Order: sequence, then structure tokens, then C-alpha cells
Amino acid sequence: MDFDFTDDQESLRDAVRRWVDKGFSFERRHALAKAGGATRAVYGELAELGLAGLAVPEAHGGMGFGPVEAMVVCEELGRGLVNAPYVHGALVAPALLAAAPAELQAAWLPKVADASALVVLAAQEAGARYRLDRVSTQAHASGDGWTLTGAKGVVPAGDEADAYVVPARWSGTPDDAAGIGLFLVERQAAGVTVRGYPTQDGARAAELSLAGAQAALISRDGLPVLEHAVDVGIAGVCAEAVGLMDRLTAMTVDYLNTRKQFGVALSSFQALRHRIADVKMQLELARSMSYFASLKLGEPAAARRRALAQAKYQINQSARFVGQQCVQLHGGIGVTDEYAGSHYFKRLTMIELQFGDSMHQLGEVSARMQDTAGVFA
Amino acid sequence: MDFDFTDDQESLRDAVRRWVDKGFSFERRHALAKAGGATRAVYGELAELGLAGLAVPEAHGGMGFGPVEAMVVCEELGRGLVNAPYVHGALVAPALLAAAPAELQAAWLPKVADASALVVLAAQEAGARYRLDRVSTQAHASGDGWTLTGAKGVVPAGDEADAYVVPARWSGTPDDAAGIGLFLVERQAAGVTVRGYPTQDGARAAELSLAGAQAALISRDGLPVLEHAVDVGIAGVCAEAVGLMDRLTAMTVDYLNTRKQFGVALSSFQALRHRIADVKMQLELARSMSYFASLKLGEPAAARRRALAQAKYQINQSARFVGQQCVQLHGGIGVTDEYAGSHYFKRLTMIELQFGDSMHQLGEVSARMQDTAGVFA
Amino acid sequence: MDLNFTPDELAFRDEIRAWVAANLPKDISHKVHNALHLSKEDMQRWARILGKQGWHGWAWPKQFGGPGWNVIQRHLFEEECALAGAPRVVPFGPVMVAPVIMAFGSPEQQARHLPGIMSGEVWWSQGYSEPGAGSDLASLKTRAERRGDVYVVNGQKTWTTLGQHGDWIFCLVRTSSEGKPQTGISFLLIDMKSPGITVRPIITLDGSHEVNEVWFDNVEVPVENRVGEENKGWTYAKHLLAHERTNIADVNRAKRELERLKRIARAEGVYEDTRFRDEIARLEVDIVALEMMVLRVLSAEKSGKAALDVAGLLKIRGSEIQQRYSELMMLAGGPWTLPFIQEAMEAGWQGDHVGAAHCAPLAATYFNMRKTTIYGGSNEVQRNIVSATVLGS
Amino acid sequence: MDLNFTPDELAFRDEIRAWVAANLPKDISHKVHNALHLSKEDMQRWARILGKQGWHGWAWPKQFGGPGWNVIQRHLFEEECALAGAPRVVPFGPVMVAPVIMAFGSPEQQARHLPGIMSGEVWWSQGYSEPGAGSDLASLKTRAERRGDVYVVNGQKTWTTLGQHGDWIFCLVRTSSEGKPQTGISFLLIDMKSPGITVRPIITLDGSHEVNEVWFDNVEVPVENRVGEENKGWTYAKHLLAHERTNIADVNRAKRELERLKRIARAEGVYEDTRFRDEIARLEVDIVALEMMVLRVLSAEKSGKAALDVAGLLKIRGSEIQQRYSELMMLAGGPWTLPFIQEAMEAGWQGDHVGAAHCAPLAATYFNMRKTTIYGGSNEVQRNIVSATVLGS
Repeated sequence: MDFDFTDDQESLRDAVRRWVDKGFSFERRHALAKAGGATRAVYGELAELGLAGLAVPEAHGGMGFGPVEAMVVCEELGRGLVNAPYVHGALVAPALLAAAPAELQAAWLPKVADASALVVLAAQEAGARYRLDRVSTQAHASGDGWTLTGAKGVVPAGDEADAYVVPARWSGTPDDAAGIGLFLVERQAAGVTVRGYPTQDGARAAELSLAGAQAALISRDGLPVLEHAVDVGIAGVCAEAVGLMDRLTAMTVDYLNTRKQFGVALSSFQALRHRIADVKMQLELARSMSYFASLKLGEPAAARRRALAQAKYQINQSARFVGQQCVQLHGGIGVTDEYAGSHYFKRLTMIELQFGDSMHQLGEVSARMQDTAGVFA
Repeated sequence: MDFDFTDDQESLRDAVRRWVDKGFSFERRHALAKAGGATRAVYGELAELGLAGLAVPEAHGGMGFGPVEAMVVCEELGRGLVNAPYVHGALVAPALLAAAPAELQAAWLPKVADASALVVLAAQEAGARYRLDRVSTQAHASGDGWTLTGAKGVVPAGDEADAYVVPARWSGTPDDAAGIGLFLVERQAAGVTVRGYPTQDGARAAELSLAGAQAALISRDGLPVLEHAVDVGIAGVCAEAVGLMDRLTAMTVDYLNTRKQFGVALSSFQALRHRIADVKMQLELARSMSYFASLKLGEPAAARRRALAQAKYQINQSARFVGQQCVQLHGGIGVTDEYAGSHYFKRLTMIELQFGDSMHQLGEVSARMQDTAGVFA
Repeated sequence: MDLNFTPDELAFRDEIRAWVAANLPKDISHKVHNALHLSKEDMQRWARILGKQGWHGWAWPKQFGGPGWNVIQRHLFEEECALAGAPRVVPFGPVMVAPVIMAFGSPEQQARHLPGIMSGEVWWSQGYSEPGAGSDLASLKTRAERRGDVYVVNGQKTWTTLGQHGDWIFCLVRTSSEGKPQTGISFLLIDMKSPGITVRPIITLDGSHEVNEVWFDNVEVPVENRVGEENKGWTYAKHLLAHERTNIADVNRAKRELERLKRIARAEGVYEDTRFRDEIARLEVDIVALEMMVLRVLSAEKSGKAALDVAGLLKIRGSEIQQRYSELMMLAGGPWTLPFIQEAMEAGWQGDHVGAAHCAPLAATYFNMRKTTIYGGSNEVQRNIVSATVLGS
Repeated sequence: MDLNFTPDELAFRDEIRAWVAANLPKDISHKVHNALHLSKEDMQRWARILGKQGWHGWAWPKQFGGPGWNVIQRHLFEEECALAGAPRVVPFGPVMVAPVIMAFGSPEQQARHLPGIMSGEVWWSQGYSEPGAGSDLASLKTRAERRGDVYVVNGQKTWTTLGQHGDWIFCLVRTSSEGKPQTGISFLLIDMKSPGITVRPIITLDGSHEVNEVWFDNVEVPVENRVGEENKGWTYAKHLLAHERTNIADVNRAKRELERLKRIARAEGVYEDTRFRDEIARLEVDIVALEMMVLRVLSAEKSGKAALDVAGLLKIRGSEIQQRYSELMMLAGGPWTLPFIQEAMEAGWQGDHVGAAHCAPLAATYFNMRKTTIYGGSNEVQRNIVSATVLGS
């Protein structure tokens, strides 16, 4: 039982933080968002640090690091409000591709590792909300390949990506757990239409339409792979949220200590002081559960799912409270576009809606509840 | 649209308040509770003021007053922490007996009106929680009468009562809405066993066992009558809760203004001031919904049920918050038996568990939700 | 005690309802019911329709050209407008500055300004807040120096809602630095076309342009545009704030938005989900309780028997409810609220929506609503006020 | 970073688990698992069993007769005891006064008092709080006047938990009224059989006798019973409070009680009810998060790399969780928690229960738990402390 980071992990953290400090000011982030949210170039800069290949096995040109290193990086990216598709491109994609046949891995993982390819999960369907088993997109075997027909929405960095991992159904009806395959679809393939747009958190997403698009099979039994990859994504955004909250709290503390009203610093008002104590509480609970999320990723599916749902539920609660309260504590300035804090708040809000909101996660926790409880239950 | 009380209603309020001020000090209340919680004598004193017959029609010797007068009385009894079974004996019982055949009304309502008889509802069954349609007690027609067999629990003032109104099933299985009759059972009847005990809120209740006990039929179609009478009871305890909260808040304000810590009055700490603002909020929301409850009692069943569930939900939320926070604001003294405030808190807690807790009421509200919303929806 | 309106009141409501149904343009109510962008023209069109009927100043007494309604009638009018999907009347003219002009303005000022406010022709803005003087209004720094027949105004106002459309602005300015901060403040009416005034947009976190900074650089304001006495502006400002009554609770809008929330929840498939539906049910109880509190205030005002001092509670609760329904709408939209396509929030947009069309404004509205617990006296300031009343200290 | 305990730690845990299973009397664990009344004899029986094993002072270093365990081992020991249903060790002797005696007591005091504490034979009480000095401890008034070889103590202590059983009591007393309130306080060890001491029960709202007033009327205390220097007692008291570490979160008990909540909910038919089950699920997440925070503190203590200053957070969250599970248990019992039958909370009661036997203590426990956000530094005081750390001011 040990929650210390190794020296290597601390070095990794420092590297990311230095890059943020030097190269990713709020002004740059804001300008990118204003210009439409394209961040492929930023992702390229992260790749130069080797970060795109963080989770890719060394055999495929990556660093082969584990969940703790991913957590360190994501937390720092959150702290810097970096809106590049890191969780999706560098963490979720390798987790999905790990289930692919060897030749497909060999073809794509090296490109994932050096960011010459951005591969993202395209899973969201209309009416599915946060359910991963509600898949209507159809997969048809054709010759020695597959074609996919259907529509996927709000695909992260969808019009900046080079390929998509698409859950599609080769058997069964929309809610069946069985019969869901995972496929790789290249953006340039015939039958693929992409409509991109900016997002609330300063990046981009896209609607993906598949009309008999050619696809490569990753796995016929896709749901377990998908669930694992989404849990990897959950751990990633949990860590990112901790970084966001940590920085937003620090900004709020600075504001309260500086800003005067009725002749004294805001930080001298007890009601606001107690609010900050509550913010600190939520931050530390979230940090604890972010650790929990990353450290439980390697568990068997049932225990992993339960832990990740618990973690995401806590992070969602904390993200909403910390985001809302830090805006409130800033007063008017907190609701302006030019103030960085409001963008931290918006990103925290969108994280809540990614991979399942609080009601969804609570349902997952409830469905997996056991007689015993606790970290090791 | 008018929320003023008439002069007569104000006089009624004053009469109750004067009686409390003169005759029902906390010391007396506390001594009664310590002695086992018997309050039939207190109920007799209320009857001397004419209050037992408040809701009984004038033709049967009562005052024939409506829900607003009942609300006024209950609020004052709450303010005075009066633990006599007023809501049950004077409000719920007449509402139940109103459905009885004329001769039964003529036999009992005059005695209810002058408190020579205390009649209470005995509805609670094991496993039924707050559902009124879950009735297992059996009713058998025998000759020109009925006999009942079954068990009812936590009957209010059960071992001080003279008769019980008992829901029992003459047809159907436990959860059927049809087939539930209402019956009057005298305590002295053969086959009736009563086991009394003190309650958390300083009064008494009892387990009632019926083994072929003779009973008089009030109504074969008992559920609608029972639901109405329980709504009358809900309005009563809502008003009582407002009185309790109003007084408890005032006591807490006094305490904060008097008690010093770190050299200044507690009321000078902003965090505690804001808490009192939140307490005031819950108090005024509860008061508003207590009015709502009483003023909606005359509506058709569907609208009445929806309104009373909404009201009880709000009162439950307010009662818990105000009770807990006022104890907290008192510090150590707030958790002592000798301090009146802790008994206000306990009574508020038990009101939450009477006629349905917050989860139950929320379910009722949810089940009755319409497209429109608001007071007049 | 009676929960029901009188037959006369019900007849009045029916009359208003019929008039609104006949006169509120459908394209405007469509935007309101769907939280789509309202242009200046939309707002002004509705203001003029009201003005023509003599109802843009619906709370005004007859002597100043208003309908002379009592509190119940005003409430019913507001309710009918809100439920029908009328835009909120921009309050700075008819609700805020007009009562001050009526109470403290000269006959000349009344004759000059009130008709334009009632007709909806003249757009007023509010110049209260300053950088560094948010909730602490008395510390304002914009100063007006008397030079003969004019005041020369220098300084900056901020959070000026819809000030980009303003013809006139009423301002609190410092005319003296002696005594307590509250003294030495005067109340000026300023023509926004005056040389030296610059309006700069403040873009809020939802990407909208709703508030502004207003800069004054040696702006000359005729002394005749001062309301009341010099250095007594604080008194007039308090009068104005006291006129913000039950409408700060905005309960009628909340009822309309709750209906919208139910529509969205149904369309998104969560209306029958126990967890989501419970949250709607909770909100429904909150709104009924708030409405009952509003009705209690109205009843007390009508009878004059016992005043209810719950304005702070109405502000706190009303704003919390606004935030909550906007939050629940966003949660109903879920993943489909991620896109930020500003054109999709315009009525009649011909592009392809992402998810259902109703999802387009949900996140932006949620973000925008964070302001409600900050402006108009933050909820923290309101709790200060409430507790002072409750504690008597 | 590793969530798992080392093989050595796991072996240690197994050892403790086996020992507790073999040595914890079943009648006692039955009471703990069912929240039935624990007598003085029950508590002392368990204390003596621990004492015989040398574990009643389980956090003590070897030099004073303790096992010399590290923080992880201590945590595992506490967890095994809690989950198995052992009574909480009464902390005043082994956890509170013993570390002060070890750090600041004379060799004579150590030799005289520590063995009796470790063995569980001598019951200690705490004399800190006074009427009028709850959270504001430094304002205490009980005074000790030096007369030759003795202090003469006069005054009153209050909230003395289980003081009715006490053999000895450690007290903060005022030996000087000069300087700041914190100065002039001394730390005395007082034999409770001394003439002039009166212990009066305080009955709490749940009807139980758990706390007391302790009155001192010219009580003579030998000067040799003063720990450390005169007027330096505040320093020693702070040392004591600093020793209340992660166990203030009481997360191990919370895990046990969550299991009990689930049993009760199942028996009452609400475990499968979405609304009720959701509340349990929320609490489960809260408990996991609290446990993670506790583990982080332990890890930081073990490695010494970076201290985590979250003691205030642990107290706040731990107490909120205790209140919540007791509340949910009461809600599960519902109407059947109304009876107040004190005998029904005794093990082996032969009377007829009202509803299920598990309902008998639920309301009383809920009432009793209100104390947890008040004592040990109220949660308001904890928020003061946390915010001072966060804000750096």
C-alpha cells in the first residue's frame, strides 16, 4: 500500500508541466478555441514529448507505461486546460487496439505511438445515452472484410481523426450484449461522411455517417473490450478532472485573498472560507478516487467496473460542486469568457457528461453492490 | 387568493397558545414523557377548550370547523410540543367516522367530540411500510356483524384509546386496492389484545392483536376513506411540524444571540448566520406547504393526493434540516435530554416517519406528475 | 384563507390570457419556449405591442399612464405572459427607473421620459455596478463633477445588461467624497448618445453578448438630468431595489421551464427513468413551494395586514431553481449537449442539428444561469440580509 | 503506487484476524454488530483481553511496552477489530493520556500509570471541556491553586465521556490568569476517588448515560501528578490532539455499519427499492472515498515523503458518514423505529419486540450520532482550520 510517485513518474509530471508552462498559455488555448477548436497540432506537440505513445507497448514504438503514468499525464493536462484529444487518442485507442489481430496492431499502433495517426472511439448512438450495449450500427461480412452502416455522434476530435474504432452489430438486436463487434474504419474510406463542429469545452467533435463503409475487424466479442477501454477513458478523465479542480481551486484561493469587498479581502468572510473548505473536501475526495480508478484498472472485469463506476460518480459530484462554487466565489468575473476559470468550469461540466453522468454511474454502482464494502471489497 | 386568518381563527390560536403558556410547560411535558408518555389527561384538557370536537359536525356536538382551523390548532400544539394524540383523535378519527352509517356516527362522534372516547386509526401492518393498500388483517362477516383477525402495529396512543378504526380485508389479496373495509373495534371487545409502550417522541403507542374480535362496519370500500383520512392526518402533522420548527428556530436564534465563544456572540459568525438563513428558508417553505396541504384537502382525490404528497415531502425535508441544524447550532447542549430543543428535534424526526417518509412521498409525487406544474396545476 | 382567486380575478386572468394569445407573435413565443436566441428586434417588438396596449408599464399607477392594477392583477398578468412564452420585459425602463422618476423625478423629467418607456420606444440601461463594486455598491468610484449647468462624468460601469441596445442609462455616480460611502452619491439620467460614452461588450462563458462595460470619458450631463437632490442618490437607489418584489423569484418562468424540461426528458427517454424522474419531481415540489411563498407575499401586500419579509428568500430560492432546471435539461440532453454551434440556437437555422434540435441551447443556458446566484445581490449577500432579519442583529 | 498491501502486511493482517477471531467474546461482538447496549464490564473485559496480549496500547512503542507497530500495522489491527465487531477501545487511557505521559511525564509517572493503562485495569477519563468552553478550549476556568505540595482544584468539567466509570482523570486546569488564555494552563492527573469530586450524569437525547459533569470542590492533587511544567499544559494538550489521526475518520466502523445497513434494508424490504438502494450506493461511494483518503494519509506517514494535512477533512467526512448511515438505518426501520423501549436495546431481552429486533436501537442511535459533528472540535471549527490551511491566512 503505497501512494508515492516514483522519481520517473515525477519527471514525467515535470515534463508535461514544463511544456504547459512554456507552450500552452490560456491565451493560446483561448485562441485555438475561438478559431474552431482544432487541436491536432497541439496533440502533435504532446507526441514530441513521447506522450502519444505512453500506453503503446514498446514493441510497437511506444513507452509501454501503465495507468499511473497515464494518470500523472492526464492530471497535468487538466491543470493546464489542454484540450487536445489525449485521453481518446493516447489511452482509449491503444486499449481498443490491444484486442486487434497482430497485423492490425502492427499497422496502427506505431502510428498511434508517434501521433501520425489519430484514432478515436466512435461509439455514441442516438437513444443509447451512456449504454455501451445499445448498438444499432450494422456490420456485414463481405468477402474477407466487413462493411458498416449506421451513424455515430459526438465523436471526439472526429474531423481531426484518421481512423475510428466503431462498435457495430453483426448479430442480435440493439440491447443484446452479444453480437457487438469492434471495427476499425479509416476516415478516407468510401461511405464515410464526417461533419465536424466545435464543442463547449473548446475542442472539436463530429457526426460520423457510415454507408457501407469498409472496416477491419478488431474483435467479434467487442463489448468486454469496449467496456475496458471506456474504463481506461474514465480513469483518464478522472485524473484530468483532478488537475482541473486543483488549478481552479488555486485560482479561486488567489482571488479570495486578493479581491477586496466592504474594505477587506474576500477571504476574511467566514461563509466563503467554509465554502473553500468544502471545495477542498471535494477536491481531495476526487483525488483519492482518481487514484482508486487508476489502481483498479488491472482488476478482473467485475471488480474493475464497480470501482470505475464508483470513481466516476465521485469525480462527477466533485467536478460539479468545485466548478459551480469556484465560479460563484469569483462573482461576476467568474462568468466571463475572458477569464480562464470559466473554461475550467466548462470542461469539468463536459467531463461529467462523458462516459456516464452521476445518475448513470450510481445505477452502475447500485447494480454491482455487494454485501461487503470498501476499497478492498 | 387570501392567506390571512380570520379574527375567529386568530382567537382560536390565542386560546391554544394561552393554554400552552399556562398549563403545558416543557417541565410538565418532560415529566409526562419520563412517566411513560400517557397523555390522555392532556387530551382531556384540550377537550375542555372544545378542541376535541373541532372537526366533528355540529349535529354531533362538535364545532364543525374546517382544515384551516385544524391547521391553526396543530401549529400551536407543535409550538408547545404538546404530545397528546390530537391529530389522530380529533382530526383523523372524525374523517374516518364520516364514512360510517348514521347510527355508528351518532353513537361515536359525540363521544369523540367531548373526548369521552379516544378513537384512533390502527392501520400499520408488518411489511406494509407506508402503503395503505397492503392489508392482511382479515374481516369475516358473522351473522349481522363482523369479526377481525390480524395484527396492527405502532397504533398511536394505542393503550390509551377506547376504540380503533381498523382497515381489514373482506376480499382479495394483500396488495389489492379493492376488498379493504374499515371497521370500528372497541378496545374492550373480546379477542382484542393491546400491548402499549412509550415512544421516541414522549408519548405512547401499542401493538394491537385481533383474534376474531367483534367489529362494526364503517365502510366496505375503505381505501378511499382511509386515504382521505390519512391526508387529513398529513395536513395535521405538517402544521404541527411548522409550529415545532418555528419555535425551535426561535430558541436557536436566542441561543446564538446569547452564547459567547472566542469572546463574541455566536451570532456574529457568518457561517452560523448563513445557516440560520437556510433554516429560515426551510421554515418558510414548510409553512407555505402546510398552507397548501390544508387548502387542498377539499379537492378531488387525485389532486388532493398529489398536493398532500408534495406538502409532506417538503415538510419532511424541512423538518430534517431544521431539526438537525438547530441541534448542531446549539453544540453540546443541543444533544442533552434536559434541553427542550432536543425533544423538538425528536418529534420532528418522528413526524418524518409518520404517514410516509421522503422517499415514499417522492414516489407519490412522481407517480402523479402531470405535464403542467404549479399550485393550480 | 382561500387558495383560489376570486371570480373577478379569474375573469381578469381570462381577459389577459385571451389578449396575450391574440397579440404575442408566434415566432417570438416559439423562440422563448425553445430557449432560442432573442434579437433586439424581438424584444422591442413585444415591448411595443405591450406599450400600445398601455401595459409595458404594467405595474404603473393610472396617474402616470399605467393600468393601475393591484398586486394580484400584476401577478396574473406576469404569469400569463410567462406561461404563454412572452419574452421577459427588459426591466430597466418600466420596472426600475420609472418608479424612481415617478417618486423623485421632476414633472419635466416625468413628462419627458415616462411616455417613451411606456411605449417601448426608448431602451434603458442600468449603470449601477462597477469593477471593484459588485455586491458592495456603496464603494462606487464613477465621479460626476459639477461644472456650471453640467456634470462631467468619468469612470466605468460594468455588467450593464443589454447596454449595447441602450438609448438612455441611469447611473449612480459619486458627487462627493465626504462622509460615509453611501452619502455623496447622485442619481443621473444619461443619454447614451452623449460624446465620451463607449460601450464595450463582455462576452460571458456561454459565448453570448448580454452584458457590457460602459465607459465615461468627460461625458457632459445636464444638471436637469439629475433625479432628486444631489448626494441623495443612495436613497433613490434603495427605493428602486425595494421595487424588485416577487418577480425576482421568477416562479412563472420556472413553471414554463419545468414543462419544457418534461418535454425534453420525454424525448430523450429519461422521463420514465426513476432516477431522472425523481429529480423532476423534487424540482416540481420546489416550484410549488416557491409559488406558495410568492402567493403569500402577494396576499400580504393585498391585505396590508402583515408584511412578509422574505424578498431575500425569494431571490435565493428562485435563482437556485433556475439553475437546477437548466442543469436537469442539460443532463437530459447528456452527450448531445457537447456541440457548441451558435447558429443552432437561432430560430429557423437550416443546418443539421446534432442530436435533437432541443439539445442545441442546453449547455449554453446552463452556463449562462450561473449568473443568477451572483447578480442582483449575490446569494451570499442575500443570506447576510436574511440572517440579519432573523437574528435581529 | 500500489493499492495492495505487501505480503508481510497481509500476513500480519491474517495473524491479527485469527487472534481476534479466537479471542473476541461472541457475546460482545453480537452486541456490537447489533448496536445493543455495551456495559462497563463488556468494555473492560475486552480491554483486559487486549491488555493481556500487550495490545491495549496498540500504538505504543516497544520501550513503553507496546508492540512497536508501524502505521500500516496499526491500521490493519484497528480494521480487523472493527470489522470483527470488537468494541471501540475507550481512548482516554491508551490513546490520549498515555502518549502525553510518554512524551512529557516523569519516569515515575510513566512507571506508575502506563502499566495500568496497558493492562486495561485502570479506566481513564478526560477533563477538557467546560461549560462555556466547548470549541473555545483556551477559555477554560477550572483553577488549580498551588498550596505547598498540592494543587487545590475548583471548577467544573463537562461532556466527560464514560466518566462515571473513571478511576483517573486527566485535566487541563488554570494555574495562572496572566498572559494569553493559552498560557497559564497546566496538565494534571487526578485520582477520581479524591475527596471533593462529584460525577453527575448528563442524559443525552437518546436517553443514554454516556457523558457526565465532573465537579471539583477543593480537590487536593499532589504536585507530583502534574505532567511536565506548570503553565505549559496547552502544549501537551496540542500534542495529544495531534495524536488523533486517521482514526477520527472511523472508516473501519463505517464499513461494518454499512454491512449492517444492508442487512437491515434487506430485512425491511427496501434493499431492492431503487430509491433506497441508491442512497446505500451513494454512501458506499462516500465510504470508499473516505477509506482512500485514510490510506493516502497512512502511505504518506509511512514513507515520510510528503505529509498530508487532511485531518480536518477526515473528521468532517467521517462524522457526516456516521450520521448518514444511522439515518438510513432509521429510515429503513421506518414506522417501527417509533417505540422507545430501553430494555429492547439490551442483549438477551426476553420481551416481545415491536417489529424486527433490529429496529429497537435505530432511532436512539440516530439521535446519539448527532454528537459526532459537535464533539472533538465541531465541524464548523474543523472548517475554520481547513480553510486557514487552504487559504494560507
